[in-house]
Amino acid sequence: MFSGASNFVNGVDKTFFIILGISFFFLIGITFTMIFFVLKYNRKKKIAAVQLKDNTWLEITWTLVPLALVMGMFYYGYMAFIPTRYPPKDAMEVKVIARMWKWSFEYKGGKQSDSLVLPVNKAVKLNLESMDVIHGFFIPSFRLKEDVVPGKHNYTWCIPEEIGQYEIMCSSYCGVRHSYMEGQVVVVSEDDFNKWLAALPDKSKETKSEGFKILQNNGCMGCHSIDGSKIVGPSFKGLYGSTVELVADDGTKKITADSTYIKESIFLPDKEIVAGYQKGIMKSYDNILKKEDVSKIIEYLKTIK
Amino acid sequence: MENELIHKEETRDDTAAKLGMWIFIFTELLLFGGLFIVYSVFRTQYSREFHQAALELNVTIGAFNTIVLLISSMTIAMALTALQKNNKKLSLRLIGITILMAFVFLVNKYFEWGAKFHHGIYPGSELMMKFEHGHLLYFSLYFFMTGLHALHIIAGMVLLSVIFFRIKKGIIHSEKYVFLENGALYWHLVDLIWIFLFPLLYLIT
Amino acid sequence: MINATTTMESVSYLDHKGKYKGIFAWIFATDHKRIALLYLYAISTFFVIGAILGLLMRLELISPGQTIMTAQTYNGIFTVHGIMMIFMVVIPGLSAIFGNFFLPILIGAKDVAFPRLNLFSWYIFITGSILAVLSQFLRSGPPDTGWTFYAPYSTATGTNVIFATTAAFVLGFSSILTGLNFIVTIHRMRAPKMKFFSMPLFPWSIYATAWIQVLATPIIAITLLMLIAERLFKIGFFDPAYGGDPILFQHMFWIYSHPAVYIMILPAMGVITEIIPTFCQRKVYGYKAIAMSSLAIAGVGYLVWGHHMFTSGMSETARWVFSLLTFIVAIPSAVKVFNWLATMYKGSIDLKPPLLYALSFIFLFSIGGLTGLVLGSLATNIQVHDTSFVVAHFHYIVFGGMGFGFFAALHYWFPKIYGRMYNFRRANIAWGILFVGFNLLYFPLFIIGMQGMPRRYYDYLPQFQTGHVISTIGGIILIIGLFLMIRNLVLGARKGAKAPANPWNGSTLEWQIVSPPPQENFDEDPLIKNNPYDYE
Amino acid sequence: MSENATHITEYKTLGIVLVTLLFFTLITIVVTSFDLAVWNVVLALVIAGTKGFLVVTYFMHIKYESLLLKILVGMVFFLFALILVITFIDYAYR
Repeated sequence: MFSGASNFVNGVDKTFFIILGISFFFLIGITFTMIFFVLKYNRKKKIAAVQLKDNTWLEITWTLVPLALVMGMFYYGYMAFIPTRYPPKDAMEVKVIARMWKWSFEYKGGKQSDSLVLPVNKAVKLNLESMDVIHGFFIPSFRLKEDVVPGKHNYTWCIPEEIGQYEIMCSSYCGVRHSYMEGQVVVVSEDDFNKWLAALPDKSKETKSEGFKILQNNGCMGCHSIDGSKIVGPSFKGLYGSTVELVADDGTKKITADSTYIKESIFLPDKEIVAGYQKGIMKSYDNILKKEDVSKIIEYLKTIK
Repeated sequence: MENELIHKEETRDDTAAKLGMWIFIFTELLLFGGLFIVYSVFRTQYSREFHQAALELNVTIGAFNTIVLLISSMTIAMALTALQKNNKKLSLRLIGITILMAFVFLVNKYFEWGAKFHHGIYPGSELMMKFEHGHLLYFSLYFFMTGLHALHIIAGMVLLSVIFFRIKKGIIHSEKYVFLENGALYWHLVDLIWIFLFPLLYLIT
Repeated sequence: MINATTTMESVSYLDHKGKYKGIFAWIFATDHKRIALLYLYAISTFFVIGAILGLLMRLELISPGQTIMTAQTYNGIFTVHGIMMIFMVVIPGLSAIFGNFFLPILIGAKDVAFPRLNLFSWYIFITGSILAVLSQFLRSGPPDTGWTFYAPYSTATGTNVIFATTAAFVLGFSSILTGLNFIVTIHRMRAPKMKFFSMPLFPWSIYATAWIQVLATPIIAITLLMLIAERLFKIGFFDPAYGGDPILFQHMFWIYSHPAVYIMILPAMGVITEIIPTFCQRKVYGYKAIAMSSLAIAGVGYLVWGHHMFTSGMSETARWVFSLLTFIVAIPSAVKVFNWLATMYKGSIDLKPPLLYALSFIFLFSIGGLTGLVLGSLATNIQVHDTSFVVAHFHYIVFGGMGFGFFAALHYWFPKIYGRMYNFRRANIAWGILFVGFNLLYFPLFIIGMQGMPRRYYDYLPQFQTGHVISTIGGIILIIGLFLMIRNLVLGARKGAKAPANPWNGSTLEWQIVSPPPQENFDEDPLIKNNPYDYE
Repeated sequence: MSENATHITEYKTLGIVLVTLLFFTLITIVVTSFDLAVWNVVLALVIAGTKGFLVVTYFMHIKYESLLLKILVGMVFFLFALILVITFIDYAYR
């Protein structure tokens, strides 16, 4: 918490200190009073208990004083919070795309990047879009957090104030690789930013096969790599035509991965599981993918050997 | 156990039983209340689609069912009055009519749902998946709300049948009628919910 | 105990001979005290299982990367830990065990209003629990949604969500029926001379709790039903692919689940309010203020659910309204703490194990409550929402609060329940280990949470490791303390010295009857005082 | 809350209530068949509320029950209204 790099850090940290300060005061007060009473009025001293009458004024005081204090806390929290909701009109806009389990960032003109590069001291508005489930866009060093909700246009904004590299994390639980859904914010000078943006390859113009796009849009790459590495599910690389060992309820068997196998794996993922992997992680894409989509996927899989 | 029975007889407390039933009714009201929250949220978001989708429901069937339920609500209230006045025969008859009305309601519902199913409109159907969002949500709400309500009708029928036979056997009688009173309360609840479901689903077009 | 005479005076409820023998005398019992013990044994079992699952998670987190389990297993474990601890331990915990046992006695009644319904709710509870456990072993694998079942993850995941939600649904029923029973009991079964304002304060807190159980649980019931229908039929309420709204699910979920936190903590506050006057021999300070603050917490507690959703993208207006209401709900809790302290003032304080637990409750609950202010404030919430700060805050409230309140109740009423006493020295040692372990376990999580350690993380950045290591060591110490405490109590129940009727010189009704209480609680009409805590 | 002194509702009262309810049902159907924009919803709900009030008061005997029960019924409806309003503080200001 004690390193900060955006325009919200001051307000948020001030609220932290006010609330934590008052809290410590009360905690220490309560604890010491308790210990003091236990020592002073201990039964071992054989002093009889004194019965006291309720004092209405005392009751009212210790209701109203905390009330005033928490209203103060509310006020500071409110004042530090409100600016986080109103980005300036001229802020640069970046689209944050969250999918299981990867962040990507789309700049003006459709250029996409895996890390969020920002110019220092310039306001940026981040439009949050989710492709699948709820994610949480969280940059601790910026005191910035907003959920990325599918079907809902959430946003947040900030002005990065220190050049450097900071962590982006996913704060809202999103499945098996939730804790690996991390990214980087890189804050650079404005010149460096312009150079970087100009050099960023425009992937949207590249012609990728349709099958690849379908896989990407449905978040398949979160679990299945195309370079042979094992993530959550088996890799796609060299899958088509290879021999796969399957575990079902009635023992294991070996089959060749053909189109029928791939179709079944997409529509009935829990029927048979590749040896060494877990059941219940993949949902069925029945009703989500059309038959044509699946054929396109198979065509694409044939190409990555 | 025998001891216990005597002990229970001693502490028989009709007010407690009634209070318990009312608290149970509160929970039922809030159960449907949750659905009404969902309904109102989607209605404000998709008011145009709800408008159009509601036109596809048959107001006549809905209105008929409303009348059926209102009458049954009165007959069960009268059954209680009859029993309190020690007119067992009339009370039994009135409960019989109430159960019959409930049955008529369900038959009606069966035909209404059946017609929808026949057109391929049912939860999860291929046709419904192709609907626009507001349209789909309207029908999902329609099936969910009326379905849950129909389950309550069935539960009410079972409860009233039990009461019917208990009155016949003389377990419930003019001095000890709190069971009938509670059964009637439950039946009025079912009616009460329908009073709100009817305009929300059938009329606001 | 075995040679209990059958003379007029008091056959204890433990020895009472009814129609059934052996285990059937328990599982068919309609006596509120026996049902309370049925709950006690079931809930304790679930608590121990839940605690072990918690320890497994801590062990996994002792180092970054895979330590003892895969990510999917970890997700399954924190889900079942949550479902078990929330729905099967802390929500029924105090009200079903001690509410059942002592509510009727404290108001001078012979039983609850509907004894058979009471037994029936125990059966529903067990059915729900079995379903929850079954969900772990069925074919598609343990649910991995977290206990919050957030859509659309819960509508999409391939794991066994339907069983788990059905379990929560069934458990909710049990909770409703128990609450209903208690409300009617308090309204209709009080001893003739006992007015509402001469009831002890534990019944007051149970009363407030029962209203929450009755009026909030239906909302979660319908929400879970919709979630199940969503998975089965794609009705689309919560899935944006069909026009639904995931935020609506969160609203519906927290409309219940926030008040549910008060279902957990209010009875614990009631227990503390019983223990402090007894061990200080003082009339409770501000009786009416404490009674009314229970109702205030229950009432305002309905209206603050949105503070779980400050970062979900709610409207700004909703965010500040919920923040304001959240700060207001802190006041009645503060009032209670001040009244407890004032009750100790000029008392004659006897630091026996129950009071030790009660005072540590006040300490831990204060930490939990005060960190709640950090979470309730909009600006700071942005930083700590969904981090381990929340985990720590929640456990300080629910384990430090409800858990220690539960242990306090157990040590306080133990001699009344079993008619035997546990060993004080061992109880004190177990308390010390528990207390140290607890703080070591959860305090570091506040710090790494503020630094940005998200919750429900299986793996983490290396800078958080120190905090996690301390926390895991705390977890191990806590489990040792827990084991020592349970062992001491079990030994006490089986071989402890016979306890007198009123070992603590308490003033409320349960101490006026023999230990353990007779079948019908009161052999003669109890003496009702105007103020239940009258020591003069 | 005197024990076992229950009010017996006369057949005639119940009959009158039923006729009123049926009359209101007719009115809603007629009224909502005109397009009055938002007022359709408001009118339909007001009429439904009135009908509900009649059912609770006469069929469910709330009129003759203890003050406690009257307060509780009021409280439940009030609580529900409050929850609905607060939910809409989110949806109305988005």
